[in-house]
Amino acid sequence: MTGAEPKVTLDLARETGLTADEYDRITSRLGREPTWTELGLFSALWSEHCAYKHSRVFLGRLPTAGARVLQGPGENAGAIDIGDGWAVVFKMESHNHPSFIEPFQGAATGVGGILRDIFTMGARPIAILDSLRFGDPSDAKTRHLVNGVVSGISWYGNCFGCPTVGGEIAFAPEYAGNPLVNVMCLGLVRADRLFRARAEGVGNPVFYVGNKTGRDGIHGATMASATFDEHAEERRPTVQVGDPFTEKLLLEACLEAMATGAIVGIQDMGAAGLACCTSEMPARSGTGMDVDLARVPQRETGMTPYEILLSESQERMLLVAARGREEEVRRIFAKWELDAVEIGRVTAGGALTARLGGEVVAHVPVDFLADAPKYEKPMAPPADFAERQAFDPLTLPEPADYGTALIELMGSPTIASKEWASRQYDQQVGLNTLVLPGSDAAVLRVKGTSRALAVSTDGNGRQVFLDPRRGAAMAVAEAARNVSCSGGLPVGLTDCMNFGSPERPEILWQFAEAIEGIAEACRVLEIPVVGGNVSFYNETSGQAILPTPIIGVVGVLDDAARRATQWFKGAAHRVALLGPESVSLGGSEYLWTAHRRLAGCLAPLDLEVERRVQAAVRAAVQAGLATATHDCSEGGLAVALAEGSVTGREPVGCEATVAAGGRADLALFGEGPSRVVVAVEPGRARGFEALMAESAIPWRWIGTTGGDRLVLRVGTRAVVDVAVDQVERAWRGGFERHMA
Amino acid sequence: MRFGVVVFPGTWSDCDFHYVISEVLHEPVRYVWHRDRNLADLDCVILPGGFSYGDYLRAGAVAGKSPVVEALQEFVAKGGYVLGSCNGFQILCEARLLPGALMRNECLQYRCQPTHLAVENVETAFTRGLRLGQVLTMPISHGEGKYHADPEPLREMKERNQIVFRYAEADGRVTRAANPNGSLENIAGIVNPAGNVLGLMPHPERAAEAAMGGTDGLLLFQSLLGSLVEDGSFLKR
Amino acid sequence: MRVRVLVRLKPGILDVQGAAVKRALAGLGFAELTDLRVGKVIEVELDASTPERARERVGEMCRQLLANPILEDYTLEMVDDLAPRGAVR
Amino acid sequence: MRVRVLVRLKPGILDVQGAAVKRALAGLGFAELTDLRVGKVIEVELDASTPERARERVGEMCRQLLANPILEDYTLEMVDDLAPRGAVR
Ligand SMILES: Nc1ncnc2c1ncn2[C@@H]1O[C@H](COP(=O)(O)OP(=O)(O)O)[C@@H](O)[C@H]1O
Ligand SMILES: [Mg+2]
Repeated sequence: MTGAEPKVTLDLARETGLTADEYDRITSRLGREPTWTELGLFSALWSEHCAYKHSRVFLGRLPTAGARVLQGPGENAGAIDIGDGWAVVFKMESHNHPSFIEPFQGAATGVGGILRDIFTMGARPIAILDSLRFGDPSDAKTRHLVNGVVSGISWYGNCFGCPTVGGEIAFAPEYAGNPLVNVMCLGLVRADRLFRARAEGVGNPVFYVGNKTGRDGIHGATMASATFDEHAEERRPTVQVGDPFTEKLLLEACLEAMATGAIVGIQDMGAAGLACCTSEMPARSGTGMDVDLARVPQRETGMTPYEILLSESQERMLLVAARGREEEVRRIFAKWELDAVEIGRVTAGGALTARLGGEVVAHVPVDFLADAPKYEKPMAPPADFAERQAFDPLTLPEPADYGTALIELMGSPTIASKEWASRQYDQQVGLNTLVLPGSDAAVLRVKGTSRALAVSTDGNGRQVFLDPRRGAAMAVAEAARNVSCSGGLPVGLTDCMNFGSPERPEILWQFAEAIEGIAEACRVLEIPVVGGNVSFYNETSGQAILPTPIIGVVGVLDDAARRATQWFKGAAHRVALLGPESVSLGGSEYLWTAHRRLAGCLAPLDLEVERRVQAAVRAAVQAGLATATHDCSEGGLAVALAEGSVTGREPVGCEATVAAGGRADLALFGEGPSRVVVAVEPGRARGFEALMAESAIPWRWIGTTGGDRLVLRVGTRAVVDVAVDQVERAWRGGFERHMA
Repeated sequence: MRFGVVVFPGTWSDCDFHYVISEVLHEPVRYVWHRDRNLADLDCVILPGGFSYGDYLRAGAVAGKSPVVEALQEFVAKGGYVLGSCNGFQILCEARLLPGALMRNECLQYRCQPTHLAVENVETAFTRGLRLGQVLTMPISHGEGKYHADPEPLREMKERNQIVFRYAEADGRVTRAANPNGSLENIAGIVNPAGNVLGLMPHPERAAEAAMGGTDGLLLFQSLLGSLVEDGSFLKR
Repeated sequence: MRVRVLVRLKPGILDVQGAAVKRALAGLGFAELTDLRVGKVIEVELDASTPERARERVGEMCRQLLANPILEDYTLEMVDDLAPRGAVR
Repeated sequence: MRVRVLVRLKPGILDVQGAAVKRALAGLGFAELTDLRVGKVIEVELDASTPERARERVGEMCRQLLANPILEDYTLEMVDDLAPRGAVR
């Protein structure tokens, strides 16, 4: 084997991120020391990022089955049958570490990666959502990150030609040293034309397609599996650069080639690049692969086998074609001006054999590479867990003026309008977007059918921090509620689990609890999890981020015309509040904005009530009884009503009685699950009442729309009485003010 | 009337135009590959939006040299209709089928948002069905839409009534605040002197169905379809 | 043969990007800055028999594609070596 | 005092712009082209007592803002006159 390469020792293995136990396992299974190239394969494929070493034992708890599920976790993306012969394919991915190092390219390549996950399944991407978390925007470094990330997403998504239709941007100091960039993508494909990342058929040719391989991103997977420290700068040269134009060509060429029937299987070269594809694809099919690295198109000279296998250059795919149809494949890729080079064959015997010209540089069983050790590390709740929960927010003083408090909350960066970001994204290409960014969920029609899809991403790190299990369940409930408010029946879910280091017992505990919460919510709400992503090691110098599971829920509207948006449409509509009374200031946006506290208990979550409330909202929308529906999330009922008033094109005032008595801050700004504001035309009020009675949920009329003021009462006392214009200005300018 | 929708590597509004022409207007339409020079069967060629060749040098620069755009010169000379929207407008300017050039938005950011357009010329094939001063609503979606022309060409354009659309307020006033990209004199769309080549930054295909938020974009097509009827009888339809 | 092409906005055309960079630098305390303009540098390597011939062909590239004469000027410079000399990394 | 800053992608970093322009020029028949890279030129005019001082300050601007150290290298050149010499208009 290659003489110039370092001799592999335990110390060297440690440097690449493997443990002594793992190294032992490798030498005993191989019966020898691995070569330098083989060591590279193990270090990448057994990294946390690729192998889910610390999370696999927990992920098995998530419910993944359902009548509509065409593809659950384990492939490039999940797929759900939406009727009329169509399937929706979707997945969410994180690109947190690369985005911190180079915000523009990190976020851009994050978009590129998730797009490829979707079109390798045979689906044409129709929508992107971006879920972002940053530190305090009053900090210049954070603004630089926000700017870079948003413009990177904008550049890649716009140039590629997929609309960005939703997402969230939230701020908390815990993300200052480790921002989150999670991107979700949805695509459409005929249900019987799904492709998978398989290497079937011994003797079939293996093609490399797309951009040439350079030294970029080598050890990206390992980087995503380490925390940041003062040496982060030294890891910088591993940054990859995105090329959305080539990606667009790759999309068109792949879909065209797939349509010919000449493609057997296909996988995106994402984390751990060629190494990952050449081992995972045959491992899924019980085959092997024999590839000649010398044939891999290269951008740089003198690349070693190690570098070629581990490069994370973007916009590349590995595909297995049907033998005898090589010419067809070459012709289609040539039409799109792309490299398509046959680099090897599918083999029997279950081994990955990598050569450089004549010389074998790696020869390892693929099942072994694909089967990293699983860990069950110790876990324990954080020491101050009970103490934080014991805090009673009602020991804090009430605001001096509730109108001012509401206006401050509406203008706080997390709640204020994110138009500054969304207007930098194309939102309409493809002519599917029926509801643009700005409502509870985006709605996309499915052309050629009467149907539409609704989609939303949600996740509240403060709530998960205070109570991982309930907080994570609430994230599922909220994402599903957003979809239901738009009129969609939630049918599938993807998640992105952003946590600190799993090697710390309290972080692993947060993770395990969060998974339990998600699993429980999914079971009761009957939403299968069809894909997801785990991003550990989100910490800088020992300071972990808030534990942040981001949940993406996709729903189906059978009749695209029966949909709802969150803003009030006119005067004199009656306003109802659906759902339970109970709310809490624990972990609320208000508690942070007004008091800079992160403590307290979350409101209870009754998933059975949640399910019924969502069913009732959907029924109201489908019956055409609701002119607006909006769930209560950050900022509580007061913010939900204020958003109903000011987030539409024309502001519409509102007058409502939010509680019979008690502390007004709790009634106005307390947060709790399963609560939805619905506006109903006066003539439809009887019909609505009848529907609610059937639904067996708690609900009540609380007010009326109209006028140019927002008036909120507790009992008979008008605690808020402000001009809607003023609220609108605060909300529209609240975020942009920071970015100007 | 037969339409052709040009596809460059990196084009993305091609499918949207195709959809609107075939599914909303029910007119015959085919895709035209960028290497294709044969336009003989077409009455109107659409240059759609997107990022042709990634727009990596200047928006529309590389596409402006493509075989299909070369073939357009003759097609236009013979009176064929050409509509370039967004990247298509940029390509028409790069190919000198229209005067001027499009530069990076003054805000230095991409902009996707609804705009109002004041109609200033109703003599073109694409605007015959409109009223002078009428206000249309259509979205924009671009990073390089700031129109520029030197003073002399601008004077000539005005003399020949080549400015077709300007960004305006909802009530038709042409104001600085209504200008989304810093465009010279709020110019959003222009036509060649002969009136058969229209370039505009907004996306008419995104304003062709009520469900998509409006139908003002259809008016351009309906004007064009009517143009084929010599007496303009479509206006009475 | 190596030729360096500098493409810059014509005088009189507002350089918005340059102005933004200038503002940002002023904000960082570079008060001595009086002007700043941003353009493109395109470094071309080509086979040519003579430097004159190389210059001629690159000029042709500029006229056909690299610069838009409505907005931009260009200058050509012959360079021995386009590898960043004394580059700071 | 006038200083010209050339900002280029570091060797090894994919130059998507350069690759696309190169392909386009090849398509236009410039077969002699062997390599092409695209970068930025930033022309800075500033008050400084000496050329050394000017160079020092512009270097500082590069480190703080003009170049992205993760992706780009930069070189500084002193120029007498930044008006495009021999510019083609
Ligand atoms: N980064 C973003 N990109 C696109 N749209 C966004 C982004 N952030 C927020 N939005 C949109 O703004 C609206 C409000 O966001 P948010 O307050 O997070 O909603 P919710 O409370 O319903 O979760 C949603 O329609 C969302 O899709
Ligand atoms: Mg919501």
